[in-house]
Amino acid sequence: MQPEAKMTFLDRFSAMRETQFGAFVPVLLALAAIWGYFGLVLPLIDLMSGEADSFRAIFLSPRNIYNLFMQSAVIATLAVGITIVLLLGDIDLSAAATAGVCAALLGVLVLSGVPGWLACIIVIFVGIVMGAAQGLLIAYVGIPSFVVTLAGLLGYQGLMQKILPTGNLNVGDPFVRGIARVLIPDLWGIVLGLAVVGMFAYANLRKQSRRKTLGLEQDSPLALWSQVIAFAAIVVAVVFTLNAYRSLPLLLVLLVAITALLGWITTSTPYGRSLFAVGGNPESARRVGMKVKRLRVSAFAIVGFMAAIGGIFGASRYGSVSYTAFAGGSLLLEAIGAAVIGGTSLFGGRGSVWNAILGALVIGSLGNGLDLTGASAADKLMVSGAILLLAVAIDALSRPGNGSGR
Amino acid sequence: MQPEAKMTFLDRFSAMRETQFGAFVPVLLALAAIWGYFGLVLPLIDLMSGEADSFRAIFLSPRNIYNLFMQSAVIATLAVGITIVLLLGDIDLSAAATAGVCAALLGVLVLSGVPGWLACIIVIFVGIVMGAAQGLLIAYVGIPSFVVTLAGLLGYQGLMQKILPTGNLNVGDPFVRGIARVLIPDLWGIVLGLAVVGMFAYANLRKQSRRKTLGLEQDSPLALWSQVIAFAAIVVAVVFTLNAYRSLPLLLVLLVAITALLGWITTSTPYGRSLFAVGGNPESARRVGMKVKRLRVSAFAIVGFMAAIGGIFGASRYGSVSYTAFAGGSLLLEAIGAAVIGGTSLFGGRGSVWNAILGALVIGSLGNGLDLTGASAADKLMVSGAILLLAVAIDALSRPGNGSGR
Amino acid sequence: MTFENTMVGQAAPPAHLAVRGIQKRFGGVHALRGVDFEVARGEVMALVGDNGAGKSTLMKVLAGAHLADDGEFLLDGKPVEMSTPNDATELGIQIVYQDLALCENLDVSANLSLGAEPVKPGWSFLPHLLRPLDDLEMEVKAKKAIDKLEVRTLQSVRAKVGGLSGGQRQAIAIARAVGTESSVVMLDEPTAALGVAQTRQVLEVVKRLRETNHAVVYISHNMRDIFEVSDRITVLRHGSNVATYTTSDTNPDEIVVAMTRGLDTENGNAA
Amino acid sequence: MTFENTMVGQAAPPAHLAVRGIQKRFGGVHALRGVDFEVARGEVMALVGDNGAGKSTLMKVLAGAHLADDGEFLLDGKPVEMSTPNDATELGIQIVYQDLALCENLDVSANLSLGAEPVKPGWSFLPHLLRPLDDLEMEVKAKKAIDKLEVRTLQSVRAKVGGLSGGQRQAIAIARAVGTESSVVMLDEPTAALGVAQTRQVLEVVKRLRETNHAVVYISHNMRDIFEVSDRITVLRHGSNVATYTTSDTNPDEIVVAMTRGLDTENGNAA
Amino acid sequence: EDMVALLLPENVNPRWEQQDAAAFVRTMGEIAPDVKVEVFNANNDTATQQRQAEQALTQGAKVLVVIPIDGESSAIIADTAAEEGIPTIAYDRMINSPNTTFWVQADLEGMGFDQATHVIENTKDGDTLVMLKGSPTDPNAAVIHNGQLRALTPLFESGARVMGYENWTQGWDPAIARRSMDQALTQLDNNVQGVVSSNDGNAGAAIAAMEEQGMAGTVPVSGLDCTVQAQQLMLLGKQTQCGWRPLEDMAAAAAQVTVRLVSGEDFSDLAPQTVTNGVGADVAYVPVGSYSAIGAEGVAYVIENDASITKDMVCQGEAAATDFCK
Ligand SMILES: Nc1ncnc2c1ncn2[C@@H]1O[C@H](COP(=O)(O)OP(=O)(O)OP(=O)(O)O)[C@@H](O)[C@H]1O
Ligand SMILES: Nc1ncnc2c1ncn2[C@@H]1O[C@H](COP(=O)(O)OP(=O)(O)OP(=O)(O)O)[C@@H](O)[C@H]1O
Ligand SMILES: O[C@@H]1[C@@H](O)[C@H](O)OC[C@H]1O
Ligand SMILES: [Mg+2]
Ligand SMILES: [Mg+2]
Repeated sequence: MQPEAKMTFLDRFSAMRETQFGAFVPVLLALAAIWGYFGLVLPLIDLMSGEADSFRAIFLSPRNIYNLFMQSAVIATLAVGITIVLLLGDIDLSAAATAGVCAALLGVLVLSGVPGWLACIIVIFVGIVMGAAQGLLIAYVGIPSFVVTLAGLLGYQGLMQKILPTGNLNVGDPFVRGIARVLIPDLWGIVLGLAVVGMFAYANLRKQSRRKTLGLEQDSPLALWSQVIAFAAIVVAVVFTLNAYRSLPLLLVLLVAITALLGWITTSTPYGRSLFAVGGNPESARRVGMKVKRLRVSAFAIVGFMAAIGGIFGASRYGSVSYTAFAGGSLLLEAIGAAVIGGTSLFGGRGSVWNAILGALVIGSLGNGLDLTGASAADKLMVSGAILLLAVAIDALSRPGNGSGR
Repeated sequence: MQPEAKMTFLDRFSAMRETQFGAFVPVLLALAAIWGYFGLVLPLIDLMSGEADSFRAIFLSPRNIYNLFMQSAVIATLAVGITIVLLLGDIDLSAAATAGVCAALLGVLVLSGVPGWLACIIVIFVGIVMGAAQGLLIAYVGIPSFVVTLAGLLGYQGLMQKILPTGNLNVGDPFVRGIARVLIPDLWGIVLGLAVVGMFAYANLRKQSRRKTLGLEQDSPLALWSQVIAFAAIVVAVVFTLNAYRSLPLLLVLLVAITALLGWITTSTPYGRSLFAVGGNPESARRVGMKVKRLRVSAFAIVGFMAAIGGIFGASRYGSVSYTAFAGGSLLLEAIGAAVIGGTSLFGGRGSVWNAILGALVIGSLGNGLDLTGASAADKLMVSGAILLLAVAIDALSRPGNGSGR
Repeated sequence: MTFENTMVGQAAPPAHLAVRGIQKRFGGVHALRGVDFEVARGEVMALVGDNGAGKSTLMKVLAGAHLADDGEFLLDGKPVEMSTPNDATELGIQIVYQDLALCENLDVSANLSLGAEPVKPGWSFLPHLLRPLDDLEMEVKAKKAIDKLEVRTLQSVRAKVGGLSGGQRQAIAIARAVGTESSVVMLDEPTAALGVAQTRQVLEVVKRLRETNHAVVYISHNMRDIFEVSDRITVLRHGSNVATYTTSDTNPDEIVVAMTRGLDTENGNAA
Repeated sequence: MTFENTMVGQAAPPAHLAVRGIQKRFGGVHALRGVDFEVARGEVMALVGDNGAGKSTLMKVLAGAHLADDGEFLLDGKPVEMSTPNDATELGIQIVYQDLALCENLDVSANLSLGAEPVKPGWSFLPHLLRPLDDLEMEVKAKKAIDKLEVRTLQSVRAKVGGLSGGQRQAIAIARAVGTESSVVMLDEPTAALGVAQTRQVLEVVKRLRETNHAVVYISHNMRDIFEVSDRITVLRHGSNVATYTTSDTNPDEIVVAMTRGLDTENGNAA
Repeated sequence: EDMVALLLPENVNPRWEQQDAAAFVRTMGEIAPDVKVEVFNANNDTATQQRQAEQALTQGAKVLVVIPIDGESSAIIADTAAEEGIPTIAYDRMINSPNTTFWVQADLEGMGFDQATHVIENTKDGDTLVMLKGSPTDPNAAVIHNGQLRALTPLFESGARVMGYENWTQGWDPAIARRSMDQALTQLDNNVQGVVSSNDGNAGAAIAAMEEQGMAGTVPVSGLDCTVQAQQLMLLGKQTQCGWRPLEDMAAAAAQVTVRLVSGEDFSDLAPQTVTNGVGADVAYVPVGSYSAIGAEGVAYVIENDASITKDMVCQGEAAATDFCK
């Protein structure tokens, strides 16, 4: 209706950021910066300073990428869960401890002879109950989530120690260990990847054609196709890289599948819509009749669910359950950090579970990359702080008119 | 103008909660509940179950109260600082690590012969710079404070390790050690206490009389006097209790003095007003011409300042600097938790530094009280989670129409 | 009581929604002091009063958004429970809040369907909350609703509400309330931010609601609009009823006097 | 240009604040497309246009709250910098925002002095930001301002703004802007939520501002108010100037047509 | 009724709660039944440990038996106790304070040497080794490392062994050790022939990492403590060595000294030796023996000599299928 004036490149760029796809830009930029640094810049410096005799891009080697994915998997699992409550404007400090309790329980159960699959189901159920219990207190008693989950953190840490008096426990059960060990045969991995890409493309094109039929505004074909192509490129790159080392590990497939499910729920169901509505304006959501309290409880139940999955993944990958790996360690802050780095707002109403996975990769890359250098522990910590800052600053600086720092 | 209908007791109670004084109600209730449990209920149970042969109210003994105050002092110092940025709607995850760096630097400086007082000044300056640096990135680059201070946490942990290669260091300097050791002579303590009470009463009464002169609505004399009497009772009780064991420790006097200064700044200066304004509605604050970015930087500088003070207090009390006591331990979550339990909102615009101190006492009381019972580490953790929950729930449940859990 | 006393002229139609003796306090503020109010099907009841008289509070109580401290709710003469917004929705009550109650982080079409999102058919094995949203349907619906209100500057129903102008937002809030199946529609100063043409459309919508036998409550400070659309006028003052007038029997001046100074007999009437 | 072309009747007074060629984009939305605007001292310039025409955006640009993508600012003919709200305050520009820009967590008196808090005398050794607030002075000031606007339902200036009615809030925003030393006052739909009496008071305030030689910009959708207070009327449509009229030379119908359909010659004028 | 307090550092290493505390409490019950023992655990937080010491003193503890988190920041515990005339025993880890009354420990330097020697003996010239060191704040970790270096430095210098990767493990956290090992394997492209691990927690983490590469069982891995988990891994051939100390004896020695201190008696007959700690103070000291357990034979020795560990405990899970258990 209005004559559209020509848009400059910058306008286009900032308009693109406003699309669904644009929400990935910041964290992808950060990830690219970190990978570039560890994968290209550092080896180059080593080469030129004579420290290395050849250009060794170990960081970007398929093997290290495989490691990196596996190392980030537990953080990512928790981060995906935490994202759900962050959308509501709540926080969960007990997620890592919940994961710990679940892992410990899993270890004890399989040790006492419960079959692995049954133990996993029990543990998932326990995780859901643990999360929902906190949600009940938050929603119905009205205590701030920070306080409830801080108490939960203490209580669940204690519970974990109770279950695990020795501080650690080997987990040998083949079913449990299998989750991290089983590999999808190369060919099947490729088929799976292509199927996912195909479905993505089909869904997008179908939607576009339905929009046309209904007379709705169309996405620009450029945006549409670049989205499909970018998606395909990422999927194919991941599958082939992992195949180049071993194959797609079952654990990653599960993580992606669960995230896809949660991603779909958060963006494409009335339930997900209400998460965003409550996060954006709880009072409005209440007034249009959303059951805000139940929603809150269910969101915490989902965190509990994801924490249980994280516990299972952790037990599977570490081959053991230890207090420090979950409750005592830095897992909690890393998981919340991953969600926030992914662009999810602590104030609620903005975020995405996919970004949480990317955020977890950012955090995971720091430790992974620095451990490949021979730096001292102190230097590693300092450098990781600096890299993290630089990586997230790139986006902030490239954004026209920077925000409030929230 | 309007005929005022009679108010029920409940109305009065909920109206009271809306006054300045009312903000203390929840955390005081929580504290009272915890002290009642450890000080009265537990010993009674012990007595009746025959575990103890006499009613031993160790928890409420002057000696233990003294310990409790000293044990909570570092948490309180950090919590007071963190409250300042929470008011803005920001968060600081690096406060404990900053305190660690300052403490480590202090240790190294006095070891190398720098006089204690000079080292303290240097360290305070360093703390301020460390805080302000993060503030600059948050305000001017526009990265969320959670991410910047997470990076700060990593970086400062590394820095601390760098300064303290073995992770720990004894601090023997008499000036530094003196802060936790020097006691205010009993009589002077009483004089100081009475002086503070007198000033408080004078200020309140004067304000009331000025209100009258200016024709402004008056606070009810009941509210006024109960406020003055409650204040006097608390001050006198604290001074006499501490005198009954040893005396007022200099460290506590310093902590209260600094908190009073910050309390005054936050509630009674244009600077403090703008903290609340920005926290309540950053865009409105910006539009009325508040220099939001500078404010943010200065708020983080204050956290840095308080972190440095916390570092000095810690070094003095622990007689040493260790990585785990600051950066590696639970200090960070405890300090933020103290602020939030004190009633400060993570969403900005609501809170008080005094409440942070009370919140720190809540947290400190859990560990202190449970360590007096003979429970196992696991049980202690579990019980502390449960007590914390119950204590904060009391207020939530007594509030008519409970909130959204934020 | 004031209420019946001032029912002059023709007999009042049978009330569809009625409340009696509503009390509401906020801490020390006594916002509603025993208010009676009613509205019949097929009529537009205007609710007027000075700023802070308690109009919006009464609306929110009627919509279940505030819990009344005291008072009685009747729907078609039968007592009903009204303690959550859900109760109101289920009784067929829709409302445009003065503060609009939109979610700024969501787009126009999402806001228009908020709380009543359409889902794709054929997923009935899933609970309703987990069925796939029909977002294209939502967009179509939003486009139609916005067009009806003549908001021509809104480029896309996929724009976030946070970036919209005051009038555009108000139009969305109105479209949401009138676009939903209901028997009572309440509008709290719906045209405050609207332009001339959009205001016209809203008044048309209100008239159409009356024709389709809805009970409509209309709050406004604009006497012209009120006299154009309303059948009866309830006047509130300081949280109490002043009187209820039949529009055709009164005039703006009388209403303004009632709003600002009350009736002469008021002293005896305040609850 | 449209602007001069339609300057009919008497010659325009010399502009106090003027802008030329203002451009403003929000992502894909082109909200202002080269707008010219001016206001002289001692005159009330009305700014009208349909919902979403760009009135509020122009206001925010004039107040430094939005940074214009392009355009020129002139104060008394001299180019000035206007990139932050501070710049505007320092140039003596005060504004009532359509969304009010209040802090709900603060009380009425704090909001009334927001950003210009009075401090107690005699602490000049401290930087201004750290001097003790004179909160009693703030309360006195607030009480006076509220009384002037006849908001009689507000019980206490120590009530938090979060609990106030729509009209009470708007009154506070107006009181804040007009209570501050200034040469330009801009009001964005200031009476939208106000009652009849309060609206009267605001119109009086506007007239008083004109008498005290302020330059006043007045945005409203209410033609009656506009024709009552304004000297000239600038019409915006789709982010472009339509024309500027002298109020005494035009009539509401002409303005409404200009707002909704533009001038007949418009096609050639859009920037 | 007298009371003494035992302050544990963490529960990452199972020995503290499971073995040391259990043995200490049991011995105390045998030799001084009226003395109550309160056990605290600081979860690796020095501020918490200080608080626990204060609380113990508030309750009237007559002796503090402390396993510090680190050697320096525990000084305040001994000093505070001394101000009230209460003696402090450093158990396993030294407290660098002039007020440390007594210390009990084995020859850890030698145990480190044994760990390295074991790995050296099971590798050949030119092989690449990984060193997973202990917690940088634990004074024992440095001592162990020094012993390892006594054996390894000459070989590193001559090129007989190559130092492929080394890392400290803050708080003895196996999760940190795990990532170190992952990265070592990646960086060295699995070219690792031996792992000198400072304790069993690190060894377990290293083995889990190597299992993923199909290397577990082909590479010698050292350890310390001979935890049940470690012994199972030894039976499975994945861990090949662990240093064992008679924790029962250590706890008993500490208990005997504690009882003497409670009653204010002299204990010099129990502790004929002294060592000089980090602040130059002479501390009465009882050395205990140690044993380098290797393979199934080592497991048999430990089970025989360690009363707290039975064959049933070890023969569980996968280990139950090994020859040793059948
Ligand atoms: N949440 C609340 N907390 C405290 N006071 C409130 C709250 N909501 C309303 N009030 C008070 O109740 C009174 C009635 O407010 P209400 O919003 O109903 O007025 P109104 O008639 O809608 O006025 P307006 O025309 O300005 O919209 C006012 O004095 C207001 O300050
Ligand atoms: N922050 C923003 N982000 C995106 N678009 C915006 C933003 N602010 C305004 N717009 C768009 O710019 C256009 C002009 O908005 P503006 O608020 O200036 O209209 P207005 O003339 O004040 O309308 P009203 O009468 O409804 O208040 C609208 O289409 C609006 O959607
Ligand atoms: O037994 C070991 C102990 O001596 C050391 O101090 O900490 C780690 C333990 O494994
Ligand atoms: Mg209202
Ligand atoms: Mg506008």
